[in-house]
Amino acid sequence: MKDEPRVGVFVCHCGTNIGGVVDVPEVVEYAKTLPYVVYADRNLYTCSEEGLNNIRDTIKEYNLNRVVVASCTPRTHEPLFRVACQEGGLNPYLFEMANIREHCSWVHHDSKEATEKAKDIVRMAVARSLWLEPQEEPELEIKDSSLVIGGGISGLVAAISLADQGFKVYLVEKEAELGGLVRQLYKLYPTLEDTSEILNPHIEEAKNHRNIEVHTSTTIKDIEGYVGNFHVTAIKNKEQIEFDVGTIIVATGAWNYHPPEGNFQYGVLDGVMTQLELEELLKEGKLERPEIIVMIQCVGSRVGEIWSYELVGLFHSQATRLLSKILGARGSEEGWAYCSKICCMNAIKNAILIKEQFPESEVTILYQDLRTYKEYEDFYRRARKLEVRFLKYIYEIPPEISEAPGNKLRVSFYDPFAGEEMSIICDKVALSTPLIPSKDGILLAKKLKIPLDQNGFLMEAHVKLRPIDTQIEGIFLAGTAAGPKDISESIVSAKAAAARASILMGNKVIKTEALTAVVNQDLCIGCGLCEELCPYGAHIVKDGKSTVIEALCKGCGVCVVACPQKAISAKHYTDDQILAAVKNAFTEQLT
Amino acid sequence: MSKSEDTESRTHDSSHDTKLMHIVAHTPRGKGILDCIQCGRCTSSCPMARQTSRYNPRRLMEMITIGLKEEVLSNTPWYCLSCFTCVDKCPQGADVGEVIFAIRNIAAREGHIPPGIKAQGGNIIDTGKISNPTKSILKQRQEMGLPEIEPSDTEELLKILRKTGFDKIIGHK
Amino acid sequence: MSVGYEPKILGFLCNWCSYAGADLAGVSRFEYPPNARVIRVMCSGRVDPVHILEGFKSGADGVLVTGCHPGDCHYVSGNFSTERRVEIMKKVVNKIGIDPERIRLEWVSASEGRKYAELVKEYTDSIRKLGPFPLNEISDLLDAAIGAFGSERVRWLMNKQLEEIEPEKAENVIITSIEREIERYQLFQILEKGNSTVSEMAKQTNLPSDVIVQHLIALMKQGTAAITAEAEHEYIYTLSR
Amino acid sequence: MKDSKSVLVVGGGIAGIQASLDAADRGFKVYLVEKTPSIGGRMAQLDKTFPTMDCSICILAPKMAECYRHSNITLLTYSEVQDAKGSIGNFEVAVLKKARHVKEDKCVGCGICTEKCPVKVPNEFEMGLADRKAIYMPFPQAVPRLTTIDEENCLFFQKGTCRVCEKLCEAGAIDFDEKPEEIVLNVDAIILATGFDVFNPKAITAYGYGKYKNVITAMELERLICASGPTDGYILRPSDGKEPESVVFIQCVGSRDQRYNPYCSSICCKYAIKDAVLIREHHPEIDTYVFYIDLRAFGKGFQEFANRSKEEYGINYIRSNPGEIREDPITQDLTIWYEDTLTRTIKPLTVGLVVLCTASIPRPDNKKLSELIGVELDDLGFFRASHDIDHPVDLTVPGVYGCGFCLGPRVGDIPHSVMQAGAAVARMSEELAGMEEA
Repeated sequence: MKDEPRVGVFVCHCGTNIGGVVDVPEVVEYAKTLPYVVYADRNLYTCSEEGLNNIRDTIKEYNLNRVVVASCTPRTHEPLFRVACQEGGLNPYLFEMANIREHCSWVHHDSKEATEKAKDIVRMAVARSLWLEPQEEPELEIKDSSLVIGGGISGLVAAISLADQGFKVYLVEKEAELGGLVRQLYKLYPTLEDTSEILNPHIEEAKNHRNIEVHTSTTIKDIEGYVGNFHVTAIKNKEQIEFDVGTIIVATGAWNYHPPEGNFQYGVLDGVMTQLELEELLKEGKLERPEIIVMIQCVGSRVGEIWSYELVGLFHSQATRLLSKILGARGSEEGWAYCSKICCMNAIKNAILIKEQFPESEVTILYQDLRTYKEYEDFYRRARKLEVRFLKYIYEIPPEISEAPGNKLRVSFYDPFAGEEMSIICDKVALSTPLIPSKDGILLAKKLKIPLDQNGFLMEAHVKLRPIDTQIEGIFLAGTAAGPKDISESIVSAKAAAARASILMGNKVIKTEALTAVVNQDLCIGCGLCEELCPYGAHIVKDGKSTVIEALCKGCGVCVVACPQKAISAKHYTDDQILAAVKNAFTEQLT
Repeated sequence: MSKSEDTESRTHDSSHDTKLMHIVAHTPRGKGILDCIQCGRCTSSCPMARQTSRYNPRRLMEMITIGLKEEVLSNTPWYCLSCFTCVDKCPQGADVGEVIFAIRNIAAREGHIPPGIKAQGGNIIDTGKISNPTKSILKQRQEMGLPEIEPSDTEELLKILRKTGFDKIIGHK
Repeated sequence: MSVGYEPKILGFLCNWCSYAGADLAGVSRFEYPPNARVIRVMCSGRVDPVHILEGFKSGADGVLVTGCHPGDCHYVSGNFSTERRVEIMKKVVNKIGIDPERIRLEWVSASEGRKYAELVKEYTDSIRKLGPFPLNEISDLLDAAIGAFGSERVRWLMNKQLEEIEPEKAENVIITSIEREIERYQLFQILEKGNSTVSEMAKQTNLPSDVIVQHLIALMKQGTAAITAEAEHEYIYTLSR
Repeated sequence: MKDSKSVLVVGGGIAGIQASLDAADRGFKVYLVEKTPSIGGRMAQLDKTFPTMDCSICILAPKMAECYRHSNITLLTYSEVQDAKGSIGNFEVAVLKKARHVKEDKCVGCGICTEKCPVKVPNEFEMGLADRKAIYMPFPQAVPRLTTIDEENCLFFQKGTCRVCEKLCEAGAIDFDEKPEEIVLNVDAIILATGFDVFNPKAITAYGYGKYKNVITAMELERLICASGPTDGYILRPSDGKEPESVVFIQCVGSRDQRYNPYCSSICCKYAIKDAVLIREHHPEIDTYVFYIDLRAFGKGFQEFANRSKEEYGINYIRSNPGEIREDPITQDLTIWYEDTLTRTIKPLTVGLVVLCTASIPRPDNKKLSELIGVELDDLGFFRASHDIDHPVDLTVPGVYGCGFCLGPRVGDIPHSVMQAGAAVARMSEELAGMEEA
């Protein structure tokens, strides 16, 4: 305790909610007996205007430097009382709450027992309050420029959105051309527009936007810093370029899986190709006459691998394994457990294109489950009306492909709906292969300390409610880098990433967490355990000492408990503060 | 599930006719074949399918789709009672009962009418009734003092049947 | 068991799930016994083993730590750290004569008001059956454990991911090492009170003399203890200042 | 951007909440209009969210509280849009604030009034599986945390008697004389987030919903398995309050159906898997069956979750759309006739509880809003995007955007709704910035 504490205690009746069970006057009298308590009184509703004014005035009148309110849960009312303290001239972190409603009067019926417990709770709060220290919420400046990594549809859309909102954008693409994987597509479902009709205007807009600096044939070499102030080093045509940005949008996209040679006769028999290769033929007009075509879904996806969600967390140790899996994808037997989500619609799209061009063609789609979600169900129906044949195969008995006389292919499979084995003699077989994580995504994730999911896609900060944010503040995800998406979904995610980044940059400063960890530099030996444990990358060990990047720290305190030297403490949750409450939980040990 | 567990399975190679689906789809009553997504609601609610494993309307639709012409045009479609429960229940509007009429028509045209059905057709031409009372029933009626059954007036009916070639389709002499 | 004995429970509740769950128990008016005193921390990962042991020293008969369910942690993985620490602690305290049931880790989500109420009730009953914490009997050992769990070595062992060793083996190594550290703290405490000999220390701690000698050698290597005199065939050990 | 820009957000579910927070953080003055007494929407009713099994209200409640506290957000709950005119940059919207007869600045949310109110009404939040009073808090985590008097059921408004709540309220918050109030807002843009309704499966008579007590909808089950729901999370049959030996989920009830809703609702397969797993987790003795046509476990983590549900939790998956359900009048068990389309066998299955996974359908409010604001609806009754691929959150009137399920099932999950909310805010910021420049 640095200063002589002068504690004021305000006990709330909350109408009869507390007062009906707990003997409030008795608690007030008890509070008066506690050391350092210079004021204690009660209110009918402390949270009312009257109650709040009372706090404000009493702080001044009694020269209080600690305030304890014994009422309801801090989870709803702490912010309110903190404001009252601030208005009374007290740092809001010198306020402490004793929850004698949710944790006492509402759950205990015996008045005597509840009153005793309420006294204990007040004592614990007073004890803790003695050790409280003022805290500040530091402000951090945010540079109003952004780095967008990846020049595919997601990167383009995100960049243009930010640029339209007036922010400077550096758009970095490793290839010589913008457009990414989408460039290889012919038409887009469900509208069957030419890809170029959607893609080209975005490319042109990005190239000509006065707020966008496009860097093609450029790779990211290094990114240092943190939210608001990232320093980026990139290599453009062997030359090093550098710039500073406030936010980063990762739009590194995904790769299309190629089956290993021989798998489904891919690379062995002519006429066996991936769905994307078939689409390229369509695009180039190389399908010249009606043909018999069989499409096989889920080649390389939905492979029966099981994994547990409990493992979701820090996957960097697995990054190497995932990398080798991706890089070896062209030669390994492994596939992917997940559903790539877009392949059903994509196959249907190509089937429709073929049938519309050559109604005499025979197109058969072999599927496991047909996943034409949302209104795409209509798209499925449209294909059926065009007499595209849909047949199911089961996972355990995958279709087999062999040569047939006359330069044809035979696809043999088991149809569970009919209970018959059958085969189709055809001209071409298209294998619907999944979108898989890109190498660039994984390497970048390692660089930026963004965790990967089990499949190697970049992980969101929260899969439900923060699907665009990463665990690293100021870095956002757009498009398929985070998992398979179709064009429309990618555009939505890219716009959303732009929105999240624009919030930071638009506000120019952010208030960072006051309750961060602090390292005592004299005690730290730079062992690195904190750096290893921190889920946010907030600890950085440099020159044998760890420092906390306040902008990244969320104040969980995991590092505090781990530090072998006890060099780390958590603001507002110091050992002294917690132990004061512990020691006073059952008996008075205030001094 | 594996193949070996499935007793019904057979091997087809060139015996299937992939054109069948298109042919059926282009008949007036057969276009529902393209709507079927094999959900199984028709079979789940078909009164006949609960009686015999030989009849399964959903499977019949699949057989048309994969072109197992021989089986499709065999006895199977004639099990249908034409109650149209399947039509009422089908979520996709695939009109299964209608498709069954379509394949019966194709079967008839190609001469695949089961003898029993032909006999019924003959009865209609001869007497205006699908089936006629047996001798024992006639005897019972007599014993109970019921009047004799009057023959139906089939003149108008016969005109239609001849004009449409019904007698030729069923091979009536 | 003493008549009319009411167990005292100390609870550590994480702010995001468990404290909210306890709030919901209140909002829903689920009654439970008034035996628990709770401390709110931002994350169960902030609960230091030392806090738990200090709880016993301050009169708690049982300590309840609650956090978010696996996968729900507001801080991604804080509850996994807690789980590991509590698991190890329970095994260690068992060896020094504290029933591991006196430390309990449970997951309570913000929607599990009923579960929280039931938990407090059930845990209070369970501690009531165990009887009061034997504070007088093991107060020295408890102090040694508090020292040990605050020590550099134990904190390192409790938190470092030992990827090279199989998890089960690693846990054994960790638990044995912590036990050794507690023994060392016991000796340290004796020496803090004044000079002592191996046989005196053996009498006070019930540890075999060879174990004591090993610890003393280690303490001397660290420069923490030294031999300062000799008496009746024995050395006298002193704490180096 | 000038800090004077403002936006009206219609609908206080997760999409509307996220849009409000993003817009408010971006510097917009936000008016969030919600027609029920509390924000929270469908997500507040869910027990867990798939596939991570996060407790739904736990992750939602902090966002709700943030909306309440945000200095840029004005919450207008129990309010409805009455009229709208103008165009981007200058919309004039009239909002009717219904009389809740409880003063927002006085009510402390203690709930004493709800305890003593003598009128019991089926609780909408609990899908009618429990009762609430005529003065009520919609659910414990409601935001704003205050009660509302439901005039249609209140004894005072119906018969002129009672006023018990007024006598008991120590805070003096009850105000029987309160009148509805029309507020006119001037906003630069509008974001619609009206969410979805649940298809009433009574229409499909063969399944017996409404006739057989033990045939329930998935939304009802969601409340049954929720730890803070009417049965404290125990799976109990409505007919006798006993635990069923087996539970069946039937997919595509009213969706993928040309007669009702031709589209796929996108979420049902996934929540059925989740609910089946939850049931097996809590009650390993209950057998669970999922009847499906195509198991649509697409999206991040879902296929893996489906695999796990099968292999670790032993959920039985049957590929079939059953024909009919019959009730045993004595035991009230239910017999389902189905064909397993993969083995082509037709058989009955008798179970204790049937859960119908019903279609998610457009809210009727969409029609009114489309007329007031001039945005088009698609053939299904959802808001039409101005371009399916390129402008997925722009509606057909400039300055009006949509997010969440009111745009149609789309990807139909919470993360995508959250993304759409962000996208709507981005589009609004782009277009308003463009206007300022011009």
